[in-house]
Amino acid sequence: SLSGCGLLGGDDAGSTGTQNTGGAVEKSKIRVGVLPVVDVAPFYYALEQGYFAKEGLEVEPVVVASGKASIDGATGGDIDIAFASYPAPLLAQSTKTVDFKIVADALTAKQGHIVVVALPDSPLKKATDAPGKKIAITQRNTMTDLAPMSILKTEGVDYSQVQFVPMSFPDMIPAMQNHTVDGAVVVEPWVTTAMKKVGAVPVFDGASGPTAEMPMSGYVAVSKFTNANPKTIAAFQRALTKAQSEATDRSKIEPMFVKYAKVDQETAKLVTVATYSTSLEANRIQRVANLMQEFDVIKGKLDVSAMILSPATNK
Amino acid sequence: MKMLEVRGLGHTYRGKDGTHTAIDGLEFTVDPGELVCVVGPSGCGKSTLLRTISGLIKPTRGSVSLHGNPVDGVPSDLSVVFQDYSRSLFPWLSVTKNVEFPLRKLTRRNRTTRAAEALAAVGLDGAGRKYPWQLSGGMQQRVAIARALAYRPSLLLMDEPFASVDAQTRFELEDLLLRVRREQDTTVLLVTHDIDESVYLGDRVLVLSKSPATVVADLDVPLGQHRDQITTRSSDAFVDLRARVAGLLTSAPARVR
Amino acid sequence: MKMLEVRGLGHTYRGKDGTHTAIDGLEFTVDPGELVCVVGPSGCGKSTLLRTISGLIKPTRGSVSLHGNPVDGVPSDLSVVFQDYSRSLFPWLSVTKNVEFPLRKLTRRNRTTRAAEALAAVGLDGAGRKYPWQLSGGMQQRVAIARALAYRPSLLLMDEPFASVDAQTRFELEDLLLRVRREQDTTVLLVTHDIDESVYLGDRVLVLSKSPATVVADLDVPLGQHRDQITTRSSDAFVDLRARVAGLLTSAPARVR
Amino acid sequence: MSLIGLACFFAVWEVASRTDLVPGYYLRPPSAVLPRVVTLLGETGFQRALVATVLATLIALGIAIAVAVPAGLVLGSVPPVRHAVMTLVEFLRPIPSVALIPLAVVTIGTGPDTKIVLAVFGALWPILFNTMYALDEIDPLHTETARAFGTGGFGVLRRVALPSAAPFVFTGVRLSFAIALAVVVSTELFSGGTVGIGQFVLEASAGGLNMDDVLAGTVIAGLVGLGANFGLEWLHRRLFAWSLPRGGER
Amino acid sequence: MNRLLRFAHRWIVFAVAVVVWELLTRAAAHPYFSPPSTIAEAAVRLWSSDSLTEDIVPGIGRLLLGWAVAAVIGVVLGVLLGRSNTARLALGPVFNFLRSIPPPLLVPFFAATVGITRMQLPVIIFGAVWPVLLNTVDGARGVDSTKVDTARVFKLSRAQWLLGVVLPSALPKVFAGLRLSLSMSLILMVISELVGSLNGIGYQLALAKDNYDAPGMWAWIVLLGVLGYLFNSLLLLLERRALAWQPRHSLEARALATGG
Ligand SMILES: Nc1ncnc2c1ncn2[C@@H]1O[C@H](COP(=O)(O)OP(=O)(O)OP(=O)(O)O)[C@@H](O)[C@H]1O
Ligand SMILES: Nc1ncnc2c1ncn2[C@@H]1O[C@H](COP(=O)(O)OP(=O)(O)OP(=O)(O)O)[C@@H](O)[C@H]1O
Ligand SMILES: [Mg+2]
Ligand SMILES: [Mg+2]
Repeated sequence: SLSGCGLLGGDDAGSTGTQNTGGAVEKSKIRVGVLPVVDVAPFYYALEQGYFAKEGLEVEPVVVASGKASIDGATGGDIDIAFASYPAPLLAQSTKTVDFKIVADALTAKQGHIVVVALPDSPLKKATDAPGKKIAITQRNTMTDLAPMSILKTEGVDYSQVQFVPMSFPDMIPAMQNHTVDGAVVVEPWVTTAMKKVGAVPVFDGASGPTAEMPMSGYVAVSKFTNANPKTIAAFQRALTKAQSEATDRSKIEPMFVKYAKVDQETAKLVTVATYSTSLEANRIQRVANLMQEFDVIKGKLDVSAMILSPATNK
Repeated sequence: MKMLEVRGLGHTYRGKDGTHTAIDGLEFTVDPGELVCVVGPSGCGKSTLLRTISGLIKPTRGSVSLHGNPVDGVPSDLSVVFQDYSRSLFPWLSVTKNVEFPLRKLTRRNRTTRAAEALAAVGLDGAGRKYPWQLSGGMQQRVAIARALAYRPSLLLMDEPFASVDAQTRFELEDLLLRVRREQDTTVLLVTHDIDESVYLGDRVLVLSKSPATVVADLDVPLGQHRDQITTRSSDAFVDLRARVAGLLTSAPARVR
Repeated sequence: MKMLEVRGLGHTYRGKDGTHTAIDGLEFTVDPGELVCVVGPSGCGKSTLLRTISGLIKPTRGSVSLHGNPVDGVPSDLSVVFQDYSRSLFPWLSVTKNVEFPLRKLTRRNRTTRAAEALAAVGLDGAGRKYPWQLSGGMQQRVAIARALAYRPSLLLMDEPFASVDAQTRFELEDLLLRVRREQDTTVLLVTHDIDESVYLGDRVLVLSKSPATVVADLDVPLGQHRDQITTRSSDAFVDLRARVAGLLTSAPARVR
Repeated sequence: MSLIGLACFFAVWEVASRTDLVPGYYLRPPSAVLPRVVTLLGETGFQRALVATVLATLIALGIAIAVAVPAGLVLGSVPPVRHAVMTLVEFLRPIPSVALIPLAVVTIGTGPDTKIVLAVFGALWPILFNTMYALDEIDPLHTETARAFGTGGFGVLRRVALPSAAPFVFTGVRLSFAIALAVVVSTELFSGGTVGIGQFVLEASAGGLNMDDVLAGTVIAGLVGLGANFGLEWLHRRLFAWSLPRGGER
Repeated sequence: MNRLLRFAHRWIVFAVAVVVWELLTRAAAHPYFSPPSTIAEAAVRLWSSDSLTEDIVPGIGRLLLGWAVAAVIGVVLGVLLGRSNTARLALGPVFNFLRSIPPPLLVPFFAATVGITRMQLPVIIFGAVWPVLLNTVDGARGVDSTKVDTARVFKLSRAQWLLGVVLPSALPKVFAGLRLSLSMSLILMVISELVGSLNGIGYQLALAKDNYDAPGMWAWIVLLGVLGYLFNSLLLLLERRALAWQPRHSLEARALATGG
């Protein structure tokens, strides 16, 4: 195939680790779909520290554009383990598009990680102003609209009257400035950037009340892959968990933000670091499914526990 | 066996705004090796006749046979010098390449010699590497003639081939044509507006009526095989015939006011 | 005042693969109302001469003046019949529209009459609504002539304008040109390959040498204003002049083998 | 001379981002972007991305030419085939490559094949259409001449139709290059997975207002197209000198 | 009867393609590739009157307006660039530079100038102008030299020269550009609705895609095909009128071309 051409694919970019322990895992070379976001900082840390290599894995990070693309890659078998924001794989599971297993939890929101912001001169000052306003989000049916809707609903605000306008994070800032939107739902490091660059102020936090401590993202794989490669998965889980647990140390994780999420040095110092989970619990992730169900994104019931492939059950 | 048999040939052009019958009920034959000149008023259908004979358009009535076989599609061994010579040359090919164009069955070497010979014969030795649009009108016309001759066809159709060259060159080209015909035994059907030329060149002269063209007269030219620009043209038989052809042509009512 | 003055005129075409000097050091003048015929071997530079006079190409040497003013750009009140007549007609316009096209300064009504008259004069009354590509070669050439005449220029340049029409039509068009010239006092410069025609039409005949063209002879034609196809052509003066022009032309070495 | 226009363009941009007309931190001025372009071109990581994108574009263009020119010749010269196939073609044409990205990713994968296939799909049409229209414009006398000299249908296609259509086909190729480049970069941007300018921009815009990098990537894409166009125009002048305008300048 | 045959001739390949697609997708049962019958059901559901007024009509309005503006700009600039060496030298590089920038990378420019929610129309115009422009330049440059000379000799007015000579000679090529631009406008309409838009076919397409609603996504894609086919047919009618003078449209030429 054409991808055999090194110049085209640049496939030697970033592959690390050759200390193969030999025969321990079913598949030692795996491709992991990741996004340039802060959620995957521990993954890169593990990669740089050689944690995967120690487990006998040769991990190739494939930087994709969105969780959806990551999921598509996993569905097609091109990517073995896909990082994604939870809504995408849960939605895919609910439509029976493909059978996913969640192999690791990545990031859990805490206060200040996902925030609805607006400029000081915007008519959007508090949650109750939201109806009729234009608010920038990344895409429909992601945490950026589900979380604020949930909060608005709890506060009794008519969330259906909010106009959610999809665009990318960088575009949200000038969009607020030239008043094409009244506010934006941003996730770190964009919360910090928006405040620093144009003096945006928080309107309400997206990880509070019903969405406090909400799981944001995780790593998934199709069941066909997990069934065939249980040891590979376990090895991945061990290496990642090690890195996740070390991620509480800011000095270890900040350089990853700069290097892989392209956050500039000063912003990196200021960003709110959310919780990098070290365990995989069905009941926590079930909250995301329930949230999606509540807003009719998922039709019918989705049992997340069937999707969990925790290190414990996988041993 | 006749080389060419034209029987009840008629063609009607159809357009959105009506039809136009260009030729109607043409009847004549040409023997192998014969050189027949066709004369007739402007717009009477001479080019149309050549197009039907070469199989480029399908006549609406009647038939054309070559060697007894009805023409259906373009016959092989045929070459044509189109009236619109400048448009019939390929602008993306040099002069030499234009002449070589039909000679693809020859080896590369033969092709080059054949083209060079033909170009030299029409007096264009030096122009081979130029492009058609770098040539004067008369030079372009001579390229078209060279191309037709280099092909060495058994049937050569020429539509006013010498219209754009000067008198002197014209004489030389006429003699070239006679020589080629003699040496290669080519059958030639040549449309011309020059009455003198039709008599000088032809074994026969076919006079067509005005549109729709029919054959008004089919005159034998008893001037023998060997002709010469000075003696032949001053012979009595020549002057006589010329007058007869002119008379037949002018008898058609004048159209220019 | 001379209508047209050509002084030391030369033109060299430049191409990627060398240059070609088409004309060199041409010198002649034309009086108002004069009809001058230009003859010369094929490819000697006659069309190039007409192009420089009409300001379409800038000569590399020498100058052209009209009414004493040096030509820079296309002079007004000029019309040209191009040698490449079929390409000079606009295929998207009907024949009538083609003739009317340059007459923009006239009212719609006058334009229509002018075009209809011109078309009738060249014998194309019926063809006005056709498109150029629906006409025969000779008919297209006559459309180009009609267009040039309908424009009523004070200087008319014609490049082998009668090459594609039959002898009878040619005579009629020649007489048409003489009449128009007389009635409208047009100055005409006409390139032709027909020696008889040059003598029959011209007040003067300009004989050019082969490429690069220079003026070999500038002959007066003492045949008077009123000419007639039969009597003029059989007059001694005519036969004499014809022979002289032919002699001047053939003295150039033959190039066709 | 030919760079004056471009200089003016950058000057307008500079002035716009220096004044309050547009947010200067977002639409960075060329004085900030162009130096970044230069440094980027010196970085091996970026060079790799640039080469990957350009190579994918060229491969896609090559495939598109290889498919569209013969197809255009057939569709343009055999009306029954044209009538039968054009309905389907007209249906397919307006489908955006971007909409097909997920389908391509699940079937072909995230590798370079995906962007090449999608770019071919986008780049086919200008070449196909220009070939077909160029055939309609062939001087009928050229075809007749070739046929009169015993050239068969295929010979006429190859020896007359192709050369006389070539200059306009070439214009189609110039259009298609830009489209192929756009699709390749968009696929990198919307799907990711392979290195390239698109992915570079994707990463640059992920973490902060790295607009210098984003715009530098944009400018480089434009420069790639500009360079390709110069090359193609040069080729055009060399190959098709016969078709260039002659004589009358007006 | 003849009409029926012609109709069959035009649609047979299309019909076969649909049937093959149906059989293939039924056999493969891939979650992303829906059979036409399922797509048809989704289409009936989705192209309801609601989305007709909210998504389809506004998008089409922008599409047609954008295309028309692009066509006018393309033809005018194309003629200018085609006939003036100065203009071509000065503007050519800028246009070739701009032309090569992938539309998604232009979002920052449009977002900074016209605003991200209002950029749909400019994006369509910006992207659709190039095929018309380049093809017009080609056509305008290619005016036969004898015709250029003819126009100069007869001292045609500027308008006559441009409208009466350059434009008609370039027209066949312009039409090739117009047809390319039309489908390009449709594509750009979709792309421009992916960000900063609250409705439109592109918005709905992206939504269906993100929701793993494969039949829905296909239904929107099919709608694009239908629209493209319809607009193209209308444009062809216009073209046939505008180019009626061409020999190829004559009955004679058509008979010749079909081997008659
Ligand atoms: N494509 C066409 N469509 C319609 N009518 C045509 C077409 N070609 C030729 N004609 C008509 O057919 C008649 C004969 O044309 P043709 O070209 O055969 O004449 P010709 O004898 O060669 O004339 P000339 O000596 O002027 O070249 C003319 O009246 C012309 O108008
Ligand atoms: N565009 C051009 N580029 C280069 N050379 C040219 C060009 N046009 C004409 N020539 C050359 O200039 C010379 C004169 O050409 P021109 O057309 O003026 O001849 P002419 O006297 O009109 O010939 P004819 O009687 O055959 O029409 C020819 O040798 C020709 O090859
Ligand atoms: Mg004829
Ligand atoms: Mg000439």
